Amino acid sequence: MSLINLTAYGYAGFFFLAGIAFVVGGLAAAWVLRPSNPNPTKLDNYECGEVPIGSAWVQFHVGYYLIALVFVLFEVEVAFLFPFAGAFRLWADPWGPMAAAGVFIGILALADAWAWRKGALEWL
Amino acid sequence: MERAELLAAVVAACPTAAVDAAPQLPEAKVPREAFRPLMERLKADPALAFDYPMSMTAVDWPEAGAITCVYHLASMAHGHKIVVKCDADRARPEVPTVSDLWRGCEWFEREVYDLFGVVFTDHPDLRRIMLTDDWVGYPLRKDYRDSRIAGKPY
Amino acid sequence: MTPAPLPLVPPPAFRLGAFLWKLVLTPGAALSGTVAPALRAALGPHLPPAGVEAVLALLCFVAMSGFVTVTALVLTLAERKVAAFFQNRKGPNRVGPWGLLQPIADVVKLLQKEDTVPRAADRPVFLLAPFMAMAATYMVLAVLPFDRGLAVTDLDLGVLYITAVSGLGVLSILMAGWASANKYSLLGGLRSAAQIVSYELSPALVVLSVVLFSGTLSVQGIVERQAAGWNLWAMGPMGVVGMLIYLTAGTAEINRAPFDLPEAESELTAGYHTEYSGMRFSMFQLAEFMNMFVVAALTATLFLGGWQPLGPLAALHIPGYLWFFGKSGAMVFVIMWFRWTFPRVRVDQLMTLEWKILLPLSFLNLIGVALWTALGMK
Amino acid sequence: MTLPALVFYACALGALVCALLVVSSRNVFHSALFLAGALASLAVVYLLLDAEFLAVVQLLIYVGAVIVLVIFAVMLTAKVGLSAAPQTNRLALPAGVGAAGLLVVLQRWLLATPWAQAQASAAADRDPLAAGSPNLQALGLSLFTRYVFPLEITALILFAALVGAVLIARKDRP
Amino acid sequence: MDSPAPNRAPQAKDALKTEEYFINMGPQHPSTHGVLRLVMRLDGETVLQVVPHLGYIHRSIERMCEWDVYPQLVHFTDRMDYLSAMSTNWAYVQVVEKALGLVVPERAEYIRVMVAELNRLSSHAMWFGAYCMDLGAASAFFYGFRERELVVDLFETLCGQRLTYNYMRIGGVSKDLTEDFAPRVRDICETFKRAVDEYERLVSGNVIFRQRTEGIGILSPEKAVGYGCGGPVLRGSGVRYDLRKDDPYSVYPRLKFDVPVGSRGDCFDRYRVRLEEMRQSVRILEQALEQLPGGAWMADVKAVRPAKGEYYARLETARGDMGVYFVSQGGTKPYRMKFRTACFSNLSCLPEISVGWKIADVVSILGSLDVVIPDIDR
Amino acid sequence: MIPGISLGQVLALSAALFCVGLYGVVTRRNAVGVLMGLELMFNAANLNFVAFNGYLHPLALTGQTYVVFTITIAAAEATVGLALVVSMFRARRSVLLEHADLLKG
Repeated sequence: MSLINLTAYGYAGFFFLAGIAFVVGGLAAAWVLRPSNPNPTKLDNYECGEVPIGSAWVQFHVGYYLIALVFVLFEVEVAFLFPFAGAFRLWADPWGPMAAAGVFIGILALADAWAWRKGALEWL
Repeated sequence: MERAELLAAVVAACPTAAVDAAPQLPEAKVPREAFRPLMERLKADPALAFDYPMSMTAVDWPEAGAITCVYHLASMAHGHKIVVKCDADRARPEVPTVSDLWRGCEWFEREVYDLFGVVFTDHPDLRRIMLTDDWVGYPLRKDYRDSRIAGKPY
Repeated sequence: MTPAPLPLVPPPAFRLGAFLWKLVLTPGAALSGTVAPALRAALGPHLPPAGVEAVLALLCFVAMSGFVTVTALVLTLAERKVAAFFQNRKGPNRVGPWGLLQPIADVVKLLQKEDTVPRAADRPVFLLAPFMAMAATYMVLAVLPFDRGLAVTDLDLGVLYITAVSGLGVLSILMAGWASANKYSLLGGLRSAAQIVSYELSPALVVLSVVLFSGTLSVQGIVERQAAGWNLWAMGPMGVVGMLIYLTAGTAEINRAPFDLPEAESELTAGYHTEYSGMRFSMFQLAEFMNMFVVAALTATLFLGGWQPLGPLAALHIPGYLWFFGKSGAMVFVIMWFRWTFPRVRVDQLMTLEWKILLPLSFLNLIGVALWTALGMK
Repeated sequence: MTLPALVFYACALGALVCALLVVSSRNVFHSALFLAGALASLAVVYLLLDAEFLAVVQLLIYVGAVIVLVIFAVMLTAKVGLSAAPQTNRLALPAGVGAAGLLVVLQRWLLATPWAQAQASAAADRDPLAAGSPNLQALGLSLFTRYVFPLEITALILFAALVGAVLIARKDRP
Repeated sequence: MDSPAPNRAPQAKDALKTEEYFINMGPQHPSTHGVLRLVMRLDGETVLQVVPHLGYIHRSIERMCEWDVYPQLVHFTDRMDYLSAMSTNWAYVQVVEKALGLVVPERAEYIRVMVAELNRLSSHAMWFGAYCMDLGAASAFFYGFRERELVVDLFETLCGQRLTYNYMRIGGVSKDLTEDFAPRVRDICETFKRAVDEYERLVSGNVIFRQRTEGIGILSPEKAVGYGCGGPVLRGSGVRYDLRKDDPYSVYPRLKFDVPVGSRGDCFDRYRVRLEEMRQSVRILEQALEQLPGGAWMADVKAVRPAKGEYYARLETARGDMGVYFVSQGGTKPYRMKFRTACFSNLSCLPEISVGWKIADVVSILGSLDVVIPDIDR
Repeated sequence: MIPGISLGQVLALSAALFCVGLYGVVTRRNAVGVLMGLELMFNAANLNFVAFNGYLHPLALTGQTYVVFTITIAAAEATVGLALVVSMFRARRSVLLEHADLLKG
């Protein structure tokens, strides 16, 4: 038998479907009421009333990517720290793990400081 | 600087200028060859120091066969003003640009180009400014007729 | 002639109030952790366990959808009324008394709007994006603790789950931004994604500090731990700092002003949902409103004791869900207050705020909480 | 069939279909979205396998972070996402055959192994550190005591990855 | 375009070159305040080039003026800078009066000064609201409008119009002041004194507002003069030049007021100059009310046939240097009429000062230039 | 462990994912696509760890601990890999791998 309460997660997973069902409901209601008179101009992309210059799918600036890159590494760090935080009160003597976590955070703080200095955190 | 002094200085700088102190603002009319040097002098000479482009436009004179470009300049430091005029040939209107001296003239000249068809030589960005790029004709010329408004202004 | 003495009958308004109060108290007592067991007991003999759970899940869905709809309606009206309050005007006041029916009129209008999909758009992705937005929001709503025992589900990893799932919303924004084939949308979507992911970090760290302090990840557990004192002060100065970080970063994570750059109308017209219309657009809007409520509710849950009453006021026996809604409402008001008073920050300033101020601050806060907890454990 | 089994089959199917679409879709952006779907399905499988922390971390890191990174990379190199040219190289057929062959071999091998026997002898080697604690607490207890060294190494790897990635991504023409 | 180097924003530093792309802001865009189109060439979010496209509402007013007799032309001027139409009216009638050698009754001059200053107040108040709106502070919009409403109401009783006043006449004004004019102006003065202080309190100190305006879009004094900028844009750059003092007209020499100037020429300086100008306008109004003489409000104008010649006159509108130039052939209609409007010149510096900033800053810079599109297009 | 599902079935899923990922890695012309195939393979491996842990040592967490580390490594791999893709795109204006002949000189 399961060690964890699958039912609880079942509800959470079900609510993913529930959200979708909600949108389906809303769109269905709108589908009954809404008009549909498309015309070529209406289906153009909005660009302040002008014909768009070039495709929108242009190649973007690397700055966005750098932000996401630093973010991924910090997200991993957060994922590591959650077990630490969860188990914190279970340790009779938390100083050892705290030191471990401190070193862990410290190394990544160095990484952050490096990225900061390198300007990876500068926006575009 | 008083009117007379001002115009004297202009004549000193450009002997071919026809000056006139009578009208509302002191006025100097210069031939096209002398135009650009005079303007440079007006800007650079510290005694004149015309640094402010008050206004710039053109007037069409079909009978005279000319489009007169009219420059109103002012000096912040001295507080004096002057009108400089330069005729462009109506058939082939060309006037040297002064947009490098007064950046504000860049758009003024574009407007004159747009509505009168005067070509400002060496202008960095001479495109129509008000009308669409494919507009035919120069609406502020006296002989401009548009089928949409012809004969009936309103 | 002296006027007749006033009869000692309470004025009608008071009687109405008392009646409503009773009406509120009754379901509160009934719902607190008793509905689900009662239903399980009642249905158990007739249905297989899976069937019971299916019925319960369906009920949860219906109840939550009702809740979402009502909350969205109330919040749209509240937003406009709050805006009006800050702007010296009356706000909606034509439809129904005091404009109370205005949101209904809005819904009717939105329902009648044509649903356009740009020709150049990546059609399937364009159509799917609102579903994703709403699904992510619903998944967070599943663990909100309205009262003791009154939540759709209580996960062992509750707050970690919230952190993870609220990150899914960014996918919908990227989908919408990409699929619209519009420059404003794409730029808005990219900005939004960068913003959301950045502002996921410091709330996560603040949540971590609360977890560390409470010793549990269950949302209900965190609220239970605050019976003695709300985390706001139980955690010492770190509580206040943590709450401020959480509220600020939360506001940014849900793209609300002053951090509403993705849809900054003075720059990008409407950001990633520029091309959306009618109901599809309103689903984004709805998700945004619900996210605002979620951030407010989580702030209340993590720091203000959730459904726990304020110490001395416990004697009043005000039902927990009223506390919850009261605190969440107050936080919602604060978030709206932000929106209607601050100018919008610029995108690089926004990133600077997160990466150079909030993130280091929340790390320090976490360390502070760890020390505080370790010292308090002895 | 039990409900968990049903969920497992559904997720396995979802993950497989999404994975196939990841490698076959012409639009890289779509591929990234399908990858998100496949990884999310796997998260559910983790959950079924009693790894609730991993399931949530899968959502947090893969779906919430790595996919965003992938999508940003797609957008940075966006023109490719639009090309109508085939996204597979000329190795498609041999690779397909090879992969399918490998799959068949693996499946035969896997299904021939007497797993039931192994399961029957499943070790009841309860981790003393994790005794009676939920999944995440147990992980925390072991990560920050027994696995401290790998943990710090991981931090260093992350550091190195950050430095490397930032340097590479920022570097101008080679 | 010459080198934009001196005006580059500090953030845009190293050569992370990616593909540049174009984005349209306008003609239908929330922050272009009308139908202006800016084509921006971007690298990421950094603006490499801005190309304004004008003329979307070009009505050829200058040509239309050639078809009408002089007294009929006043209403055209209403439709240029419609936010300070009193000043544009005045600019036109002033030049014709000069051409005619007409002496305007003193009362009319005082009335003109008062309505022009009132109009300056209303225009700046509206600008304040719109600028804050551009920066995302939606509420401030209503604060600006609240005060503007008083002025507009007053004008409505004065001349029947709220926006296009058509109040000035060649030789005076169309109607005398109403009975309640003086008390209402005093009331407006008091209100504005409080209002400007309130604006300062609400906005000037706001951190986000300061970050969005300070050091952004710096226009050096030399550039400002060279571009022919006028009004608050010129003075924001530190050039103490106000036509009311430096090229005096009407009864301004009899009125005491200061000319506020900025020091750096950034958006914040332009903002401060406008707020300070509102205070000065109140001062002028109070003095003008004190000095207001009785008598006629309209000169005895026989026929408007300016002598053959060319005339130029200018005055200070709310936006700057408005000049009117016309050529008369001695008839009842002008041969050529040219309006040199403040916004045309003020906008011309935009391409230069917005290079190197972010999209959001372009909005801020454009807002700080306070352009009225019909005034540009004419 | 999942009631009604044997370890073999879970491993079969893992093997299938691995093969699909492998196919993607070999055939994709687009470097981002290759990385996505790699992610699939990583996840197949993770699934193996979790499955063995769940079925054979349900009370210990060794496998899961391992997976926490592999997820980390995978994330690091993804960041560096995608950074390479971005860098390559800058250099070659293409992310097609046949254009990635930087080492050929």
